[in-house]
Amino acid sequence: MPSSRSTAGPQPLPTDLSATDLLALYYYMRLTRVLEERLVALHRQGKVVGGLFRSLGQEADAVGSAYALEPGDMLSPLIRNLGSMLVQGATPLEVFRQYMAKAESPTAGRELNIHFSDLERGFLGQVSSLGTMVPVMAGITLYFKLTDQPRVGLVYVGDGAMSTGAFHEGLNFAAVQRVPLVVVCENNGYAYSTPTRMQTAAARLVDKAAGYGLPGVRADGNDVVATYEVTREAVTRARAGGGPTLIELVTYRRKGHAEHDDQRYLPAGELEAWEQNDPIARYRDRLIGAGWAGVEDLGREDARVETEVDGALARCIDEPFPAIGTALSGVFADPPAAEPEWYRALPGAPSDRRAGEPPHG
Amino acid sequence: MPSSRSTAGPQPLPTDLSATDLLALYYYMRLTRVLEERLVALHRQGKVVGGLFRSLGQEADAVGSAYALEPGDMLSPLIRNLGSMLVQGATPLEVFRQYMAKAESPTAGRELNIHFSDLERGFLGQVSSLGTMVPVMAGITLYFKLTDQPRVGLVYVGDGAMSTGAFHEGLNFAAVQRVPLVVVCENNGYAYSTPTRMQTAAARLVDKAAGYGLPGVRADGNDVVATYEVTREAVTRARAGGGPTLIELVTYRRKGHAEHDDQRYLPAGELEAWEQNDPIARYRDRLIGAGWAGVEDLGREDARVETEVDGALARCIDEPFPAIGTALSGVFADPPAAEPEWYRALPGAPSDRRAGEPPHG
Amino acid sequence: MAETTYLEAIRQGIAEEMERDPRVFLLGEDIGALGGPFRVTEGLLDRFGPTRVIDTPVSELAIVGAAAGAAHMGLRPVCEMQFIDFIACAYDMITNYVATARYRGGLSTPLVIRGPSGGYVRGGPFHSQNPEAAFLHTPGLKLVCPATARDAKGLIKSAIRDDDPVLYFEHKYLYRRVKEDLPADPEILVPLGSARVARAGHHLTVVTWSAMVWKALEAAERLDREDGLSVEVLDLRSLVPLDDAAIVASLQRTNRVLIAHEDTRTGGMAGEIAARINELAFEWLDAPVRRVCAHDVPLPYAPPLEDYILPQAEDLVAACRWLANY
Amino acid sequence: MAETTYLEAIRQGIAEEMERDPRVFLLGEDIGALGGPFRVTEGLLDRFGPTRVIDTPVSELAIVGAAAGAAHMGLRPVCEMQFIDFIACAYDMITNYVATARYRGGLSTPLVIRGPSGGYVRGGPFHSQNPEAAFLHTPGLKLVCPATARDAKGLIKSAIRDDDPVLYFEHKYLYRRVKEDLPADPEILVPLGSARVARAGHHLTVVTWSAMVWKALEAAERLDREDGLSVEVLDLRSLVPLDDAAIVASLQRTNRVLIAHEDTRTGGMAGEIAARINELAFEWLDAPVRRVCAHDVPLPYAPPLEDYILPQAEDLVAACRWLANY
Ligand SMILES: Cc1ncc(C[n+]2csc(CCOP(=O)(O)OP(=O)(O)O)c2C)c(N)n1
Ligand SMILES: Cc1ncc(C[n+]2csc(CCOP(=O)(O)OP(=O)(O)O)c2C)c(N)n1
Ligand SMILES: [Mg+2]
Ligand SMILES: [Mg+2]
Repeated sequence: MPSSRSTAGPQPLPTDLSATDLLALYYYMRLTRVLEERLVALHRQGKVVGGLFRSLGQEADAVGSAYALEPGDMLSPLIRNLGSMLVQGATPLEVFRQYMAKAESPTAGRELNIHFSDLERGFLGQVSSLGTMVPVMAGITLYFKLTDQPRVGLVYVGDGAMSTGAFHEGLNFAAVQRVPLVVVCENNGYAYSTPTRMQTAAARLVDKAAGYGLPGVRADGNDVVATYEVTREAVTRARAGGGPTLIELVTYRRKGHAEHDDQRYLPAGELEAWEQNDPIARYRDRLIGAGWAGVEDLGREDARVETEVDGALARCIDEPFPAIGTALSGVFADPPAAEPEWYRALPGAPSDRRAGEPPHG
Repeated sequence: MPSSRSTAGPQPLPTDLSATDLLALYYYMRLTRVLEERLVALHRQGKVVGGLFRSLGQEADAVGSAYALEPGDMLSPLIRNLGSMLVQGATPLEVFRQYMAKAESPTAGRELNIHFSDLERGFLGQVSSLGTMVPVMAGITLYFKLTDQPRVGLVYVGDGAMSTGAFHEGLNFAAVQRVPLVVVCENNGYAYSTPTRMQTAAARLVDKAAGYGLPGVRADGNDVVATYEVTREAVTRARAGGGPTLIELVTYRRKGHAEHDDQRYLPAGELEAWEQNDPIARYRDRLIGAGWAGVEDLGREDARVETEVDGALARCIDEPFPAIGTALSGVFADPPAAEPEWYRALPGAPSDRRAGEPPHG
Repeated sequence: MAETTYLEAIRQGIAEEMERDPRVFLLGEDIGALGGPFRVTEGLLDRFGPTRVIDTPVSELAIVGAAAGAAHMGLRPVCEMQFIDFIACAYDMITNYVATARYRGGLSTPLVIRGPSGGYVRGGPFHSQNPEAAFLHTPGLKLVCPATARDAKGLIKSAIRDDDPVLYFEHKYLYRRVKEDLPADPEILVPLGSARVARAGHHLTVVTWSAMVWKALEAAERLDREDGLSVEVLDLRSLVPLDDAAIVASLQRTNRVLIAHEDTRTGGMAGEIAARINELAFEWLDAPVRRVCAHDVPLPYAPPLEDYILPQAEDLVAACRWLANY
Repeated sequence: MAETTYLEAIRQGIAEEMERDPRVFLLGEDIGALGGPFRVTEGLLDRFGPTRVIDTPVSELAIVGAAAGAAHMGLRPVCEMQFIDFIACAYDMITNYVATARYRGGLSTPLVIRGPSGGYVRGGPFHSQNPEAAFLHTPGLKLVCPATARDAKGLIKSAIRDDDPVLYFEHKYLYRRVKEDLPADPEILVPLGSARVARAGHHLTVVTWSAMVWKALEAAERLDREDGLSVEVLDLRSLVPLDDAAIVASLQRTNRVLIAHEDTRTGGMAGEIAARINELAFEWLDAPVRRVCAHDVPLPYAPPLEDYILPQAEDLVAACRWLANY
């Protein structure tokens, strides 16, 4: 959601981004990274209840693409789209609470990591089954279309998730219905241990677009401005009734699939090469090199990130887990809660005796 | 399975087909049509137990593509691939028995219409869920690859079936594994009542090939020689280790989805236009025009078809349904049969009394 | 008042809800120009237009997934499975996404999935299924199976108005065979979770639903005539929520219960009911709870085989006699 | 003889069968270089090469479908679901294609689908499921759930040798927590369909399987100590085929039965067992058949919630006391 155009700095600003926007992109990428680093520490301390999934090296693709949305638009993230959720307004406090399964977490301790939603702020949490969110987001954007609202949806899929039937059915449905949905494929080289060439024989993932009758574009996923620009164009087309676009953002997952993954399957040197292509370092250099921001500006953003993350963590670290009684409510709207099982609410005596009869045996 | 090349006739024979092959293509197309016509009559008489699905107008695509296989190759047909199964050696007798649910039918009355298999002759019957046979044939051809046999598989999908997750997962799997599988998409304009443009936004179904990293070819599905030729090329490539090919054969379903379908959804004139493009009439004219066959040759094939179909029908029309006892066997290899339910094999008295105790109530 | 078939009752119910609530829309394969293979949605495209009657690609998973997304945003989608057997293709979406959405994240997902189910029509193994057991087990899904035209209408309307996902399994054998006089009342509503005594009796109870209700009534008639047995037939109508109270009340009157369903036995709904009866009313049982269900095989196509594998009225007669004599 | 974990026992069983029978091969996501997320297949790629340990795309439906095709041709594929929860994505292929293949067309389909199932590990709603009830119901599938290292090995070997499709649900909580001395005997085979008395007793029977066996043993121990109650624990090991005779025999000794499973209650396996007990041994019951199962909600992530929703040893203690006092 770019603010109005401005022209400060020696080089012209890229596309429709203002200096404020450029700093915001930096801020969100830093926030993603610092937040995840704190989570790593919490994970080592056993405070993160389940697994931890990093997006190290992918911050640009998440942040830049989400930044192309407007208020009222909706996105559905994947596990490596913490940055996208932060852009949409998810807070570090919420994220800490989720990972630590706190009572006050957005899902009240029911779901893990960043699997949480806020339709108001515009994000719909994923489920684990890969590909699922593509048809669901096709439905959300079908709603936009049916009700004639100029709103757009964005859904992420990994190189692995593109092999699922759900991806195929959902993208085809969206294409036929011409709903305002942008599909961003994050090609980060791996699905867990499986390299992209063992996931598909296609030369490029974006080659799938034509098979759905869609425009396809490919961009450098480690260039936050580029990810913003290609997504922005697709978002604009979608909003104008031009239907979905398939975007491939080429990036790299620098950490294992999850914290416990030692990446034994990586070819030698590959990781090191990508370390030289860190999206935050690259962007920082570019901001300074182009004169779009000063070292002090970035320092201010860095400090702000630290303060926010520290504040959020301090606030929730000692919060309690949810109370057990809460676990039974909300499977249905009606009835609002399930009964506790009989062996928990122990009846003093069997309640089903035939009146006046002696018990058996 | 073309026989050895010959050079009779004034025009040169197309590709590697002999005069005998050319007559065989004619024979199988006629056999398909006449067999289906008899089935229509039987259906009207209530002798066909379930639905009847015609391939009128699609005989060329079925027969020509299947004819490109060699002995030992395997295909999996769809409901409109009666012709393909006949090429592989399925007999009119089997088909009549299946439709009429006879005891002697290949599935002993368990499955309907052309849902039957013979791995020896090289056909694997479909199930109803569209798309299913693509992954299954990927597995059959994976077996060919793993055991280093120079055998090829061919699987059909409709324009409708291509929207299923099963198609996508199966084709992608086949492409990544580079198994010797040829995938023939029969674009017959409709999936039940749904025109292809409401099934996909792709300009051509064959445009999907690139997304799987596969070669794709498109051909006139009503030209039996063309369908043979494109399939033959793909089969040869597959056999040589070149992996799968996606073929689109453009044709038209001239009857409703099934016999009860009145095709109310067709735009005016469309059907009539395609009636002018009957694959058998076209091929007949071509055979005669090119001097590849004489009217008498074709008459002989016609007569042979009639005799064979009449003979098969006469043989099975009065055969019985299967005996009910057969219905319990063969869910598992072990145990070989299920027990009849208790209310069928009525026990004279309850068998579960506690020894020596009087019955309740 | 005119005689309304079970099929027309479904269509009427859908149309009335579409009329009443602009958020209701339909999606499915061939439901528009064709009106579906059985014509359940015939005429609705003309009446409500292509934004409320959406023909989709052959993609059950996407149909349900898209419905879920639209439902989160406040719409009320009604999905058709062309044959209910193909609901299997959307199994992951239904059980892992739709069923859990409210619990996981407070996402409201009011949608209906409906389609022709059931056998006795020579449909073979893939056009005859009763997939209730596959979904019964997943917390978060409601499940209804009407037997009469009135309930077909009343339940589809209640399903559409319900704030939770509802699977509505209509029986294709009943589509045109069952009819009744229905008042032209747009407020025929049958609450989810309430069973109906289809026939009162005091010697034993047959608990059943859908097409099997009619077989049970036929059996009860015959047992009355030939044996002087008074058989109560309880039509569950909803499987989730299940009307435990009605089952227990009937059992407390008759002390003998037969559970009858068309679906195969092992892992079917009857097991769940048998367990609940044990838990809620064991002491009232004067005979074991027994089941009459299809044999545990895929449903064969040939008429004698299908008739053998599926439960018939005479099987219910035999089972009731056994129970009465116990 | 060395201590072998449940996880190593599975790996050993697979490796031995691969050694013994060149038709056996593996396919699944990340089973090769990674060895799967839990390392069940670690080392097998190196040992047997990439034609027998095949890393696939993220495509559960294609994995199972391809396995079925290969199985028709005589191979013996073993498919891994990365977490068993994702078996839902292959539901149509398994229930409509694989399960029916022999019955429909005489197609032999000897394949195994295995993967980590079960909770108690803070896995949340999609990494903790026990999907047995979803498949129990489909004729044509066999279903096993080992509780011990010995059975883990013996059942995987029998499953691979079986001529029918077998779902093998291993419990991830037991992977490294359960170990035992196993003889280096390559012929440890546990027949499908045979239960095991995990602990003999005469006051009441707990029928259970998988991780719940250990909770039942813990409860039995405590009941012995604190109440002087002698509790028999019957470990079913196979759910299909089900060892009815073992259940009935135990019930005939104890006359009271508790069925305990980790999966949610409604529509779960316990219902089927309760119904069979009614049918086969009603007169031997001195108390109602009762169930201890998970509450009917998706499994939550927070430790206290997960612990509350899943059955625990103390729940079994309470339920056994209730039954003993009945
Ligand atoms: C349907 C399904 N199958 C398997 C898994 C297990 N799984 C979790 S993440 C993952 C790899 C995903 O790779 P990709 O889509 O490329 O996303 P990335 O992790 O690289 O962002 C797998 C196989 C799953 N979550 N869903
Ligand atoms: C998964 C699935 N969904 C729905 C159906 C119902 N159905 C049967 S045939 C058909 C249309 C098939 O169209 P297409 O694939 O183009 O094949 P065609 O009939 O044109 O040869 C449909 C929707 C089905 N068989 N399987
Ligand atoms: Mg990836
Ligand atoms: Mg078609």
